[in-house]
Amino acid sequence: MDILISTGSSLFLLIGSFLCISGGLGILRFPDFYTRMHAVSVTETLATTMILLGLMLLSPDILVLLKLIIILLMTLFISPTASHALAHAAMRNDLKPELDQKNKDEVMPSNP
Amino acid sequence: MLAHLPVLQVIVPLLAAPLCLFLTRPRLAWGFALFVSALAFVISCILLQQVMSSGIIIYELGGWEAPWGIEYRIDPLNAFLLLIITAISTVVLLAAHTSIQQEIPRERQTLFYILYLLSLAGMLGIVATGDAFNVFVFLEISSLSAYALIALGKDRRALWAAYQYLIMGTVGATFILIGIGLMYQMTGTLNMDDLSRRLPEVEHTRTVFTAYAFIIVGICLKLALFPLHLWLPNAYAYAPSIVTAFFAATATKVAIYLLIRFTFSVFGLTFSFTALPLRLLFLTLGLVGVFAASTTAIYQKNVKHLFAYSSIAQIGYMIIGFSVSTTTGLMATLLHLFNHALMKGALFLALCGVIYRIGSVQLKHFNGLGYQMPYTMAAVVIGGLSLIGVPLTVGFISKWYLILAVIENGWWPVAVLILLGSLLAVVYIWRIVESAYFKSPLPGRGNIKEAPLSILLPVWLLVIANIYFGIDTRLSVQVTQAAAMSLFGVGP
Amino acid sequence: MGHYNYWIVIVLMMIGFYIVIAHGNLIKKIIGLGIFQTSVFILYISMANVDGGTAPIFAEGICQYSNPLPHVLILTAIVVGIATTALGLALTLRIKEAYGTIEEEEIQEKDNLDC
Amino acid sequence: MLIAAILAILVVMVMAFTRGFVGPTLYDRILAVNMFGTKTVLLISLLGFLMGRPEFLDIAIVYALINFISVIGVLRYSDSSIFKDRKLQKKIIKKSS
Amino acid sequence: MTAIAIVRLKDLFPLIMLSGIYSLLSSGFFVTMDAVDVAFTEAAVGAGISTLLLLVAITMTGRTEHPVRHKPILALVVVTITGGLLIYGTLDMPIFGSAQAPVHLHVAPRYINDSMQEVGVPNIVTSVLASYRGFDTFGEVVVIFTAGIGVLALLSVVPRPVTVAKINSLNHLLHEQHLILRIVSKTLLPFIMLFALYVQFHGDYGPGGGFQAGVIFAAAIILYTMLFGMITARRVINQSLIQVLAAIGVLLYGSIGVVSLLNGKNFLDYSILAGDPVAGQHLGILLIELGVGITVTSVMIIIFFNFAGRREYLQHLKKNNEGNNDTSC
Repeated sequence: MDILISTGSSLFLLIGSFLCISGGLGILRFPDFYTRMHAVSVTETLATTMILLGLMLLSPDILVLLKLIIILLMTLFISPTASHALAHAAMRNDLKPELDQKNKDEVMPSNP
Repeated sequence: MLAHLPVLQVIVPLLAAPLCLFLTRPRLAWGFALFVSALAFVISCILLQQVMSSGIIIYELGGWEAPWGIEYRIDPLNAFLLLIITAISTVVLLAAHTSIQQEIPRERQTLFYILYLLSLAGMLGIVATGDAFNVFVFLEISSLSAYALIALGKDRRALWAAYQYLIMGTVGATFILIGIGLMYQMTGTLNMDDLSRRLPEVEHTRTVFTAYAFIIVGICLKLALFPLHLWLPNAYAYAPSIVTAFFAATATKVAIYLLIRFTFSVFGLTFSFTALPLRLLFLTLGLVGVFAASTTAIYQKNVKHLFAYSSIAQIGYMIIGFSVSTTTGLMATLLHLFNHALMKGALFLALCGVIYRIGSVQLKHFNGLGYQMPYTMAAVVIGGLSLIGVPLTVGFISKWYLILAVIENGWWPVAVLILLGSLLAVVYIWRIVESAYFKSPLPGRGNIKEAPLSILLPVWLLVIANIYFGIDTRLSVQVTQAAAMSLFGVGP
Repeated sequence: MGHYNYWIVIVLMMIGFYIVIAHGNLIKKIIGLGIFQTSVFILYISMANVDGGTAPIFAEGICQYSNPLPHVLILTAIVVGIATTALGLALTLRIKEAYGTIEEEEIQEKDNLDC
Repeated sequence: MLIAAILAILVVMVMAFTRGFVGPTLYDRILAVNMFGTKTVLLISLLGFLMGRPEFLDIAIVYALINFISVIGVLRYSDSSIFKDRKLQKKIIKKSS
Repeated sequence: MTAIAIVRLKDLFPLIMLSGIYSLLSSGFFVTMDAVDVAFTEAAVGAGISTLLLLVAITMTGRTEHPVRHKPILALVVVTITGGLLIYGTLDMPIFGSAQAPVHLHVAPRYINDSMQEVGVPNIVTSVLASYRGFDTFGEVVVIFTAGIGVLALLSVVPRPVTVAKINSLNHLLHEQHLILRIVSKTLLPFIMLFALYVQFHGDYGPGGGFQAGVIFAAAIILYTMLFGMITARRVINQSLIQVLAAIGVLLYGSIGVVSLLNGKNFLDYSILAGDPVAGQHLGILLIELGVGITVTSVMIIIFFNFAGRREYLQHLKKNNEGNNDTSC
């Protein structure tokens, strides 16, 4: 049983780490804001879930488990919402998702 | 209840401040603040009397004994400082209502009194406590309220002055925090008394040396010692005049107190003056401060600026007395602390009256004022004479002891320089006297009445104190002597 | 080599301090002040650390705790820090309204004009 | 395994940090900060387990919350005129009144 | 980990985001250094509240920084001297992490060994904070209170009376912009508040306490304000009530001190509050933490409301003035 739990958690953690890294690569390597955001938000949710699941298997008592569940739920709520809001705001403020016109992306420090 | 006096001294104004928030009418808030301040004054009188008769009072907050809990430790030095602060605060508050009504919008007046009380409580806390970190906390209470108070000034430059003060003050406080941290790291304690016992074991280490340097620089920032004085003139000049009167008479005194406390009680004299060439450094800074600031004062067009620079010069005198570091020198510093509080309190309060009537303190507006506001200007003249150090005023007493101390030490040139510095004071005071009495009023100015009684009364209270303590020096000399002795009792 | 931690803290501290004195933008100064203070906090917390110790909350079977006192001091100092930041920002806002700028040099120029 | 996960997260934090550092747009920075925040949440939970004191998950919860609130704050205040979208606001006000 | 932060600071246009990251990083560092309470606070304050305040501030002041015209050589010299002095000072410090350092030998052992018997609270930080050095904490509450009053004195504006139509239009505007955000936040709000209460009363056993709880609670209300608009928030939370609460928190703390004073013990000696000294300590800590929580919550709200209110007021002024004096400052 113990072995099962520890292998399980290791597996989850491993997958989580891998997803994390791929998300990190995404944010670093993708060409424009929207694709970067895509990379981050997609991997992030799953990666967090995986890592937290891995930790849940390790948790020694019920309170810790509960807290982990709370964190997980909150992440599941918050992360997509934040991504949505971010994309929404970027869109409204005239940030076009075009690849060939990168120069347009510069945020203008316009202060009257 | 008598046993609890040390803590009551601080928490009475501290708890009165939030209570003040419930008093929406400014007049009520003023009355309450005045009452509280007077109460604090009474407490400090009793404390001083107790300390003088029965020695150091120790009060353990929370009932935990010293190095674990925080303790209040009242010796003659603190008791003396507490007395100065509460006395000045009470007198200044007497005049506050009239002046504040004119200078601050009505909806902010109550807030003003709250901040004033907090500032008062902060200063009292710094002075009363015997714990190094507690000093930092109360330092921040008093400084934060000071920034807000200064920013309440009418002129927009008040905001800028307050901001500069905030930056300088916070850097100073953070330096002190670093210093306290390093001290703590080497000794494992925060209690001043405990520190003074444990520091000698590690005093040769470079860490302690650094700690001392940081604390001194931090305090000097707060103190506005000569090269670090840049925030002071503007802060004093553009703050509401009541605030100027209060801070000019108390804030720098608290910083001097900290300097003395850390140098003499915590680090001990031998360490303080052997680790660094501090005596020489302070002496030079003090002297240069006196001359540079006095000379700048001569060229000021704004009388508040003028007196602010004169304050920096007076701080120079106190530092000279401090650098002599004999009993007499320290006595001179402490006497000057007391006396300077009286003179600057009187002078700035008088200016408060002038602002109330003519709305400006430009020197050119003083023309002919000597005949229109005779009592106020007479007060200014007497205060100015005291600043110069004419006999029969308090200024004379402290200068006398200062020169005595310097000569005792065989520093003849310094004594001559101090006298020369006083001559500079003659020049800038003369400029005010000249325009007030020997120039005709600016054309187009209507008839100006004397300042209202509520301002005039505290002004003359301070002026009379100026003369009284200039003639009858028993009280001040006795107390300062006891304080200086007690400091040297701790030292070598 | 046992002090490398302190050295990093000091470098951070000095960067914060440099921002405070060298930059002219008032908001930037306040950020710098924050960094300066936070670095001092790190200094305190570093000195509280004990090798092999854990957080100072009682638990069964643990005998080596970190020193709680610096933690307490820094809790207080953090509060003081946020109070200062808030007040400083409030002042900055008022300065912006009164002067129309938050650059140190421009404010000083305007002041000189006033005099 | 915990250590491996921590290392992975640290690497990702560095990546996110680089993105926040490089920009180029404001939103990239916000995105980076957001990602940084969630990774810190994970990091703290992992550290808690590593040190054997998993009670400290409270801190992770606070992180998650604060992270959310500050991202919202950034977005909310990025509506102000310095990020220019006054046109839209005016349009909506007109429509509703 | 801290090394990353150094790189960040070379950036010339980092402003708020990166200072938020710095805060996160340093609190991460605090966790690794076992200072959980501090990490907690730093996360909530540095990354949360102060970032928000800075944000609101830059929306009013503009976010471009003008290049500095004078040469910063003097500043560099000052910084180098200070830093050099500090490094010089570290040379004699005890080795990092050494258990033999004087710090760990003098005052602290008593806290670690005896506080369980004397105060009866598992979290040593809480017992030192609230009992052994309770007066420092009292000072800290007063500092926060001072900041609140100071901000009030500097920024407060009398809110303009608003018409129902205006509220509706604003509501509509916000609703259109932030629909999803509003729904998610509304769902989360009660949980955040619940969590704040948990932190408040669990501070004896785990990391947390009045200050952290206050900040979280205030953050919840700030979140609400941001998404539902100042006007709605003002109607939910009465401004003068909040001010009174700020004062009440301080007074609660102080009055507990006074109670022990009246009972013949020293100021803030809680052991008198119940028959058994340890129970008294526990009760005292609970009550003062409550006082801290109340003050911190209300002061944070006061500060934020006044910042945001000022912003609104300025926008209003600007709208009125548009056309006649746009450029003059």
